[in-house]
Amino acid sequence: MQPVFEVRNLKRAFGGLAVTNDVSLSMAPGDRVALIGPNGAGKTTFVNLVTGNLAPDSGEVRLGGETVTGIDAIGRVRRGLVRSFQVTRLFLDMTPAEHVALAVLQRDGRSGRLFGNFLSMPDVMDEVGQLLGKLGLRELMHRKVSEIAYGQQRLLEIAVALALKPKVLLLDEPAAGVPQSDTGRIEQALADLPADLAVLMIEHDMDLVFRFAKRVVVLAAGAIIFDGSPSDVTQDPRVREAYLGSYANASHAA
Amino acid sequence: MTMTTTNDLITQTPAKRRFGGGDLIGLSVILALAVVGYFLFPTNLALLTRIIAIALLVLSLDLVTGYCGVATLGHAALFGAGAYAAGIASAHYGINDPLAMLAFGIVAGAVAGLVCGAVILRAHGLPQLVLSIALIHLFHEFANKASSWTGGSDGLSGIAPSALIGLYEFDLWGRTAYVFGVVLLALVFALLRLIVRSPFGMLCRAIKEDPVRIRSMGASPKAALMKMYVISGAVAGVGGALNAISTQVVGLDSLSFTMSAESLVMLVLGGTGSLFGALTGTIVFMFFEDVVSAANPFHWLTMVGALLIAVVLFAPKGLYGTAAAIVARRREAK
Amino acid sequence: MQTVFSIAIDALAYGMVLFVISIGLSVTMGLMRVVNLAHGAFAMIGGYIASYAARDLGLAYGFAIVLAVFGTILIAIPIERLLYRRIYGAPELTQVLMTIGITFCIIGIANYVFGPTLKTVPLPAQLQGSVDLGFRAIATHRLFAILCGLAVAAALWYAIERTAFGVKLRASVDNAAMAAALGVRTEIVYAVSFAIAVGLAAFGGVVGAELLPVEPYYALRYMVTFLVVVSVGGAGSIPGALVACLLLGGIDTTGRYLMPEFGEFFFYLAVIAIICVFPRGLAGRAKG
Amino acid sequence: MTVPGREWAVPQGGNMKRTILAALAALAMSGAAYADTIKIGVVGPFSGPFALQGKNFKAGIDAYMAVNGSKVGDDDIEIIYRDVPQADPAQSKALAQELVVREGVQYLAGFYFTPDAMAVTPLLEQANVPLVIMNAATSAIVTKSPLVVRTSFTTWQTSTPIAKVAKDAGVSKVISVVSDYGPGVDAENAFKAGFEAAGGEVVEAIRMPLATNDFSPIMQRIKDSGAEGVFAFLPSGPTTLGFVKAYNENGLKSGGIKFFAPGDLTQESDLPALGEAALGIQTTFHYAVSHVSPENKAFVEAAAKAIGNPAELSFPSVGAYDGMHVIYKMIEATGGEQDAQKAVDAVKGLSWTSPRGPVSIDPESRHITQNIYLREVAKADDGTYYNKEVQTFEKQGDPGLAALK
Repeated sequence: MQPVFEVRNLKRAFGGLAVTNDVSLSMAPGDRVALIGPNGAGKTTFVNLVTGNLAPDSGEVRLGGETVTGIDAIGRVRRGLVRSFQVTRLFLDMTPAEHVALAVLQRDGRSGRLFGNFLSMPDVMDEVGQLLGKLGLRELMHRKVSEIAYGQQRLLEIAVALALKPKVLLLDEPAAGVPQSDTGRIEQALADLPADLAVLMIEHDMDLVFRFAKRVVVLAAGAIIFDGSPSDVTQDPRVREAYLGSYANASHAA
Repeated sequence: MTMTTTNDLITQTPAKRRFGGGDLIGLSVILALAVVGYFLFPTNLALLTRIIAIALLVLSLDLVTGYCGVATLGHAALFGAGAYAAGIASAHYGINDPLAMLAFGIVAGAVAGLVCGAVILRAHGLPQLVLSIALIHLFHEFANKASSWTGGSDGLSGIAPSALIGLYEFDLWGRTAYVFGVVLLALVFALLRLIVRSPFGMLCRAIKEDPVRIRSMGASPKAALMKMYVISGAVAGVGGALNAISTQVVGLDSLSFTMSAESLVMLVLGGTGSLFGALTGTIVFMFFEDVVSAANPFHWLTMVGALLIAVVLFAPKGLYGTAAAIVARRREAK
Repeated sequence: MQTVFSIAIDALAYGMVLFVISIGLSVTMGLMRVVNLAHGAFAMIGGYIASYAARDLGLAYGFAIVLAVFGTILIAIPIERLLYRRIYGAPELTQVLMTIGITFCIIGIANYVFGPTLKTVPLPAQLQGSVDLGFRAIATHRLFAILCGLAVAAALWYAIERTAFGVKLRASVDNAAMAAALGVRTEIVYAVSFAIAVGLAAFGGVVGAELLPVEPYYALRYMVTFLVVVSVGGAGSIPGALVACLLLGGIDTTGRYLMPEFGEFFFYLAVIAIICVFPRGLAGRAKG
Repeated sequence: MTVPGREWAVPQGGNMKRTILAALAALAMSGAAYADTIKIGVVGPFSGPFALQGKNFKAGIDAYMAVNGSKVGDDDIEIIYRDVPQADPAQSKALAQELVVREGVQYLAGFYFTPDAMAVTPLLEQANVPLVIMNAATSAIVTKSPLVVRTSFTTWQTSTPIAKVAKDAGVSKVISVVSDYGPGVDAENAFKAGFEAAGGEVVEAIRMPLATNDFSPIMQRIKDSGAEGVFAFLPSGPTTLGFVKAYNENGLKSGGIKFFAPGDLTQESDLPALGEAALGIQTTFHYAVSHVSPENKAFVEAAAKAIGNPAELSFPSVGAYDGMHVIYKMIEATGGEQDAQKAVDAVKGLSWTSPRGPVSIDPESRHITQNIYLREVAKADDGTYYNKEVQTFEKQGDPGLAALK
């Protein structure tokens, strides 16, 4: 299948330090890929290069067959590359309904309209209701975000991302900071993601990675050291050395 | 199935969020106040008209400061541009129809908004504040220099608006100007109510909270803010034009730092991020100023200072904002 | 060539006077994150006290300065405790409202107590007159102001970078909660910094009184100048403020010499240009 | 609704609300017109940075009423003050409108700033109210309405004689330095016209921004121009002080460059601060508090009492004092009836002895004709500084009006 998302030989150095070193990655519609790596492996930089918040020194980012390296972050979102944030970045004074409606309107190019209110736009409300309903947020749709639980805020992050109808979705630790009792809902939401959507999930929680991903990419010291099936990742000696060791240590510490 | 869901959702929405309710109340409050003002101070309409003009400036400021989070101490540039444009159209080109003058004011205000937005939006926080200060001084100096057009520090006189729609003269009593002002304010207010609850208004509120997040939703904060600046300029231009038409003179003070700072004080006094807050702040400040400065002009500054301190200490969200919060809390408690 | 030197000297003198007066504001705005529009009001109080001490009581100039600095701090302490403490960490607009309110009150009171006329701080004989630099004369008190500016810059740099208090201050600024957890009493640190800032304001008000004469509207008249200088430099940075003062002083002076008609344009266009290039000021750091 | 001539606004048309309103207002109005109290509305800067000038207005008015009583014939005189802190024509006009419509004043007076006065002139005819200007000094104001009378001075009037003084002092090349605003530009033009007529040359004319704090570069510019003298105009207050100090400190004074200015620069309330620095500076002006005459002695006594601190007394007080004189004469002439044209006509050509010396109202321009004095800042025996009159230019009109044409 034609890849919907492709990264070719991406490089970026800060000073003399190559933080992203010749990374190539390709994803097809429907892919469920987990990107893992120890702290300082360069995941954040990689995400920023992909989303367009950071310009690469060399290399290429392609979206739906088109080179988007020269296009800024906003342009890439409009072309279907959407991300969620590791720490929720929501508008605390606004309601979930407003969040999703804003995303829907933005996607349709209607967010600049000066008249009307989404509450009286049946098509928008329809979509808002469906999306929030699917994620179990419908009861809360008119509460302020600052008044709803953190787990629900994480779900809302996903809802906002989905409302943009992305082709490629970057999920940055979707379950981070969520109490154990609520992770089930999030995992359910992840399982329910549209089938034709390519999802790249950055995650620390290996249980979640194994349940979600069909493919695992391991980033260490700015380079991809493994790209294969979840079942093989634990067997790979380089991963064991570079990643799992430090992960084990980290979990000890925590 | 889908249809019922939608209707369901709409009926579920809290009454205060429903479209239209607040607008009607707001408009009736404005009109009621206007009528009360007319009968309570029939001989003081000139000052009431001036309050309306300033209220338009403060509303305009609220759009960028209250709704978009832009810090500016130079907003009078937009107001002054509108005032001078309307004035120059009449004094130099003989365009004396008040509605045409108003149109000049709106366009000039919008253009000034575009210019100011392009500069002010380049920084955030304190440097942004300073950019706006630099801009207002440049505008002021420019108007001072171009004295053949603006009258410089002597003020632009010779503005002679003809009768409104050919029927109502702008006379000594100031009734025409007052009614004209009230109508303009009501129209602007209604339009702004629509805008702030429109998708665009929602976008701006979101930008105020987190511009980075908005970028990741595919919207350009800069473009949206520029658009808001132009709208804000048009609104301030209405105020400026009203001022020029009703007083038939434009002075450099309408482009001054003092006026910018005063309008910001009025806005924060009433409460940012709410059109009612902007109106409340303007009315309270102007009345306070009028009463205190008539009672004791030598000490009114001290009293205004005390008022501002008291507001920060006891009504940190502004007069309207705090009152609204109290009402909301009461309602919730029930 | 002589003219160039002459302008350079004027620019230096003007820049250093600006520095002396506005560095206190840089401390409050950068370190305490308060948009303190009342800074000029404190400088003015210093000027009034010094004027009263030197002119009406006939005290020595040096003594008048000391009296002004400590007198102003004394007046500022209750203001800090009652008013400023409420706005630490508040939104900028709230701070603007509060400090404008304080400024208005101080102006009104000064007008009532001292009257609306100009007040001067009589200079001692040593500082009067001019010094001949060979190619031109420069007022002695200007040289004095330059020296004061350098001394203030050095002392502040030392206090912040080299003393225990400086460490605590920087810690409180970077992360107040962490500093408190480590046993730093941030309240006291803030109060002391505020006192220092006010003292510097008063000092600047007195030393700069020859250039910016003391009168009730001093507090409003120069508010914008101080604010501009500090933010162009990058709030909280002493070298930044120094560079900004010299740079803006230079632009202002040169502009006023070459094309006085467009003096304001030069100054404010430069401000806009600098901020557009350095959105956080010349020495600005990313906001913590 | 058009209002014909100088009649009061009479409601026309069938609009009920408007009729009631107009009737209400007319009631208030007629009360004012026939009662025994005649109200005078005074607009000026009573707060803000120029409050001192407003205070002087009030002192002059109080002094006049203390000396001449608060009654004209049977009518009581009441003064209503309105505050416009800084030049703000819109506010000024709104307040004047309020004074006329709500308070029912028969006379408008005061006005420190030109734009504030200009803004009011279009109202006068409709309101049937004369305007007596007690300060605003731009020549053109009197041409804006036939109901304006001015008892102060114009910048042209006070700046022209100094040109002759400069020429007589043997100076033929002068640099003009003024603040870049209306009065500054007026002063520049007046001096230039006068000096060139006298055969001198203005080598350079600099206009500097109002908000100039540091005058050293300007001083350098003056030195470089090669002029033998400098003509300066700045608004009173901190900038004047800075300018004069810079003049001394940058070696211009010791370098023999002479200083000429209209008297705004050395107004009495600034002299304690200017002190030594201003010593010997020559200015021309219409009034010095030190003027020697029995009229002035009586005035200063009364005005000093009114203002509280005699050191704060300066020229706006005399403009206000004479303004009250003109208004009293107007009231006498009209017998308390409201007739603006008759009132103004009555004072055309009026002459009297003011605290500043002999003055008259020019029937043509309605501006005051007066002596202009050359003064020099001198130190009195008690250590205070004052403007010492050294030469008199008699019966000066306003050359600015001729320049307008």
